[in-house]
Amino acid sequence: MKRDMKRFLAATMSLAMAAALTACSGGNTAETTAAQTAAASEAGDTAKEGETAQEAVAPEGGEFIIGCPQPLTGTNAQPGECALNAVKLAEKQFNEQGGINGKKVVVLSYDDQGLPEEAVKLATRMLQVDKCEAIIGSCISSCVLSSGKIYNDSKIPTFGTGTSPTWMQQGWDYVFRACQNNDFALPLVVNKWKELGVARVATFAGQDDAAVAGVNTIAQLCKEAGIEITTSESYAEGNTDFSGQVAKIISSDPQVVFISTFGPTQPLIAKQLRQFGFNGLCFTKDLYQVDALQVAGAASNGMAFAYPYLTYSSIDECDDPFIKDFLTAYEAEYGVLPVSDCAYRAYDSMLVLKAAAEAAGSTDGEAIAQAMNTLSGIQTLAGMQDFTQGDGEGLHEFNIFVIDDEKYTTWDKWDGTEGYQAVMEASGLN
Amino acid sequence: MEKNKKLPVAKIALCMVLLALPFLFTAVGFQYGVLVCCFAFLYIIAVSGLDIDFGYCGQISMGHAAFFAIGAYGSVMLHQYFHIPIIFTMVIATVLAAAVGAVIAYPASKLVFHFLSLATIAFGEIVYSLLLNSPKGVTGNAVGMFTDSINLLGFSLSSNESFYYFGLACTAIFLMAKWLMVNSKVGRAWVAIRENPHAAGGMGINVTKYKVMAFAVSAFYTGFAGAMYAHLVRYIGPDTFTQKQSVMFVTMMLFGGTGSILGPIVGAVLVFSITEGLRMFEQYQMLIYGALLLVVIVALPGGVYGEMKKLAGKLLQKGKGGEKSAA
Amino acid sequence: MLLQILVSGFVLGCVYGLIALGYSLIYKSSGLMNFVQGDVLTLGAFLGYTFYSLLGLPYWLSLICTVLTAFVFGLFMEKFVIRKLLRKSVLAIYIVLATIAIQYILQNAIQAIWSTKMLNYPQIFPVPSVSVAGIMVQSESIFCIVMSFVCMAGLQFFMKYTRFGTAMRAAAMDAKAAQACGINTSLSTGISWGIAAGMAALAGILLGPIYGVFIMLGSTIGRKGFAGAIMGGYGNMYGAIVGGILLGLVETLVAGYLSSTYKDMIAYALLLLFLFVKPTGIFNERAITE
Amino acid sequence: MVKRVLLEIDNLCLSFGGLKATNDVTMHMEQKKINGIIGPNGAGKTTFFNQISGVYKPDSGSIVFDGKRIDGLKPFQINEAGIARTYQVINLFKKMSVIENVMVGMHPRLKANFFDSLLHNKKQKEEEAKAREKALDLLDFVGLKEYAYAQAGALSYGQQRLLEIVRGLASDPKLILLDEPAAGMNSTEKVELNVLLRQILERGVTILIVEHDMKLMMDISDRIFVLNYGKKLAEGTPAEVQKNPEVIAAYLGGDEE
Repeated sequence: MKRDMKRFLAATMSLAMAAALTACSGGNTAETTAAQTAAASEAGDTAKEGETAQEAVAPEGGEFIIGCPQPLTGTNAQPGECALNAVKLAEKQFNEQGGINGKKVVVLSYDDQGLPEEAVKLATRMLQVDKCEAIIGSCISSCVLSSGKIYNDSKIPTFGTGTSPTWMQQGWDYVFRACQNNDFALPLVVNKWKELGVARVATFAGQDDAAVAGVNTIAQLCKEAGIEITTSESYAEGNTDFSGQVAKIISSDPQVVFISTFGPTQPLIAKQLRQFGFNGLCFTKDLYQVDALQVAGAASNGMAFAYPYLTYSSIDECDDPFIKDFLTAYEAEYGVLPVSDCAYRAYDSMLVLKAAAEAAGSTDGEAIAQAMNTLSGIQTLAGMQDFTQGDGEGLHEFNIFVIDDEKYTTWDKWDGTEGYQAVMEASGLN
Repeated sequence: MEKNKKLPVAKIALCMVLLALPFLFTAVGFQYGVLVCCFAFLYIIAVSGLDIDFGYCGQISMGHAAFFAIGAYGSVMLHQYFHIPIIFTMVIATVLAAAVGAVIAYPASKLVFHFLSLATIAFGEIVYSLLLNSPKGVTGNAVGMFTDSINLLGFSLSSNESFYYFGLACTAIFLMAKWLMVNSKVGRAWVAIRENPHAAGGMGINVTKYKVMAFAVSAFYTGFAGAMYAHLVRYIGPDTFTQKQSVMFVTMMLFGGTGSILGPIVGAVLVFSITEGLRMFEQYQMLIYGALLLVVIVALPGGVYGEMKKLAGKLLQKGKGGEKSAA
Repeated sequence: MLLQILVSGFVLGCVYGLIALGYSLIYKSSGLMNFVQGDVLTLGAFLGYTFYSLLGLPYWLSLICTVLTAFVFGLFMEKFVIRKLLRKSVLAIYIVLATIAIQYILQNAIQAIWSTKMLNYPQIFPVPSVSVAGIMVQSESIFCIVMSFVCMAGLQFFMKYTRFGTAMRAAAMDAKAAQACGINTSLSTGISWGIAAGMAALAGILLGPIYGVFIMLGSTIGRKGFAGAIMGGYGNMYGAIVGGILLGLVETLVAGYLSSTYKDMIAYALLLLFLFVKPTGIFNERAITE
Repeated sequence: MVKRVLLEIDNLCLSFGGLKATNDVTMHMEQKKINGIIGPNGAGKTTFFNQISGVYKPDSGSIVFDGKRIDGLKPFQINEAGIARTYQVINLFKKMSVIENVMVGMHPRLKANFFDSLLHNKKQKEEEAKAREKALDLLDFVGLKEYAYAQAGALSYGQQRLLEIVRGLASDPKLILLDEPAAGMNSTEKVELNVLLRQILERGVTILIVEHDMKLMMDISDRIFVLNYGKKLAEGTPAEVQKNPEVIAAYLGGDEE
């Protein structure tokens, strides 16, 4: 009889726990959210927000709840985590300066696992249960795309932190972007190719939304510029060996290879390209991350990208004072520097949101949306953001960076150096 | 088979609660619960279908997300490209899923456990990569596709409450159909095949035909659940139909207990509410889910409902005591 | 270019083969299926990184430590989960579900312990890459090929000729009969799960330097390894390597010549073809007839 | 009553990799008779048996049942043709109830198709009720009626044997193949078996038994065929077979050659 009792207990225990979990997670109203965010944030979080707010200017009335859905598990956990940390950092800093329009900023974080279905479920949950008033959206474009409509219909200002153009072409007035739009950056890249007299380009892309959109834009721009796309290869997520694709790319004899990937695949493709004998110029869609630089080592030389900012392995490498302050605050808070640029994208979104709310004088969704179109000259990590063009995008020009001797430099500094000659030679351009 | 002499009072009470649930939720201010119920309904239908294939007929399938996808994409694409009203596209897509299920089931019917599970995994992966890189981008590839909600006789089911009642009705119909099938000659043939395929053949049961039938019926159930999902979420992308989803279906079925009507219901509701409930742990969400799953499997190998049933059976046995149990 | 593809396809195939060995070993010695191989590979890569880069042990020592740790992990997994379920004579699918649960735990525990950053192995061999018939191949890849064949031969010898190996095969054929002639079946299944985990971790530490170490390193390779095991003949050690190499070559050739977008699809279609036409695989292995 | 041959087996051959399990066997079995096949262990009785029930496909030769060729058909087709069987190792559906086991036996005779079963329409309901009633009669026939709703696996060994026979009878076969029904039975149970077989005969079902218990076969069978090393050694009434020198030699181990 004892064994049966144990089994009966186990069954009722799991039933009771499931019910408790659903009830408390679903039913949590605003008050418990503070406790919930405290419980959920990493051990590295400093003292309770309550105390620090007291010493500085205490925000008088009410709360401004910001939802932050990011991929915290799965293949894209790394960028998701960096974005979440940056938003939490902004929350702490804003609350020390009296919050936004006198309201205490409260950030609720969610894990959409990088899946569009989860993003949609979270959207309903954030709006109906936790009553979020603004969203610093997912860095996975397909998640922003799937949930954007729900936020837009409920008039909630949303800042997507993905770089694909698709979710800004849906005509949603409440969805904005305070980071790079590939469709703005890639023309610079193709212009540079025209400058260098490039005639043959090969592309290599992932199969996610942002990667596919990047390759399509490049193909379109190259057609206009009369540059021939020798071959366009792709890979399935989770694959690590690209020898088949790389061999095909090399045999199509391109001068430049455009790599439209995300996360851990960048160093793999760099290493395999170099190992198979292509030492020419390569351009990546997004930032070539600092940890990719460490993994690929010398194979990263000759990788260029058009991007608003860089990630650093140490603070003194960075020369921009505004970014330096952010990095010092980030390191003080989490003990490590952000590896993925998604931290910058999310932090900038918070800065722009704060500026818009203060310009509108209220945290109401519609007011913020109206105020957004009047914003210009907002100082962010990516430089001055200007939303007056009315397309909901803050950044329109970027500079081109290159990796030379396993360190970041700008294209102008790199031009004419002997590393430059070697790469140009390998690409058959001089 | 369950004895169907359930107390009528309990049944009526249950119906009343289910019908009133959306109002209770909105009253308590927990409208999110209505959406959770809508998802629970479609998972119940999908898992009940899978249970017919495994719980009754003994054929494992680790690739049922493929039929979930055929139902979803079939309905959305038919509506988008051929402008057929949604209720019909859902039915056509479901029949399509069942047809594909039957086609894949025929060669798979002679495969046994390990090989069958790998065959279904491979089929699931093939469908997933077709969705991701469809010829001429007809499935919207990585971008996915938007669609509208169901309009039933001119009445649009866009709000969660209205979808709730549609889901409740569909679940009732599908569960009733499963009960009818299972308590008939077909059901007995399936269970015979599960128990001992060799002897079932000897008893005049065309094992291949019934295996293909079980697989097709389960593909029909999961296909319809996919169509419901598409018009509930109104956006579908390939990432939803990965092998992780197939494993979720199997977990729900086994968590509840196989080979019964109530098992998959308990499993679907429990697993879904646990994953929703664990959401507050964010990055440790899947870690805790894995640990919880392991504890329950080791403690309750027959599944939550399965073990409860066994336990209740034993208590009944002891209670009656005197009844002349088989020598 | 063809030579380039053949060489790298062969290297990839050996990696799949090493994983396939683990699947076939577990199937041959316990008739079970284990979904954790891919993630144990990731665990091996991270463990190897910790021993080699963080603790600074020499490569061969960190290799041994990684394999031993994984071996112990395999033993514990079998002892505390699989055997408990086997003793409850539960449906085989519940054991598979248990391995899936372990898979979730492992994946997220690795992420919690080692964080989501991508880690890198410093150079292991003095000579970065060697030219094989004019093709530059990374020396770590060659080491990986050698180890795959060493494992295959070692395992085949162990299973066929040693007393313990035969005991394992007997345990899988008919546990009750094996117990009747004094074989401690639970120990033998435990050892087989341990060896399989050890080999997956070995593949992990071998792949670390080639592909870098990140959370999702092992998941796809694990599934492909399973496919390789079946194609070669599920339960046959030679079949595991040959099946793995066949899959690796086909994949790379398809990516090079046909279309890289449908590479995985064609690989899985080939697997389906094998399953439907010749489930016993190239080596016609009937390890355990159901 | 004219002697009608129900089952004609001519020059049946089947070899497993060189070993001739069935070596050119010809047998004609009369209707409404108890035919017995005996032979020492390893004589190929069960292999021969399995070729009739479709488990193995013979290499050559023909099996004609009730005027129709059935060699090479799948087991379920042979069952539909009217041949039921039991198994040497009990092959019941353990987790199903006793009555369900019997109703599964009726499977080929039930006309309801998938949609009838789905709708539980009138035709299906009637057929189910009739089938359930018939199953209860059959169970009563062997005295297992009170265990109708117990699990088949819970029955005793002897009861499971009887259930397997009744399950075979459920599809109203013309011929029932019994594979060593007396295995593990004590003497009183064997007497009961003899009575049961006679009753089955009265229901118009021809019986073919494979058994190596000489004494039982002698007083049960009407006609006996002797197999040895896959060849038909002798055929005849029990009395004739007992006197046949080759049979005695085969059994006492004094092989010729």
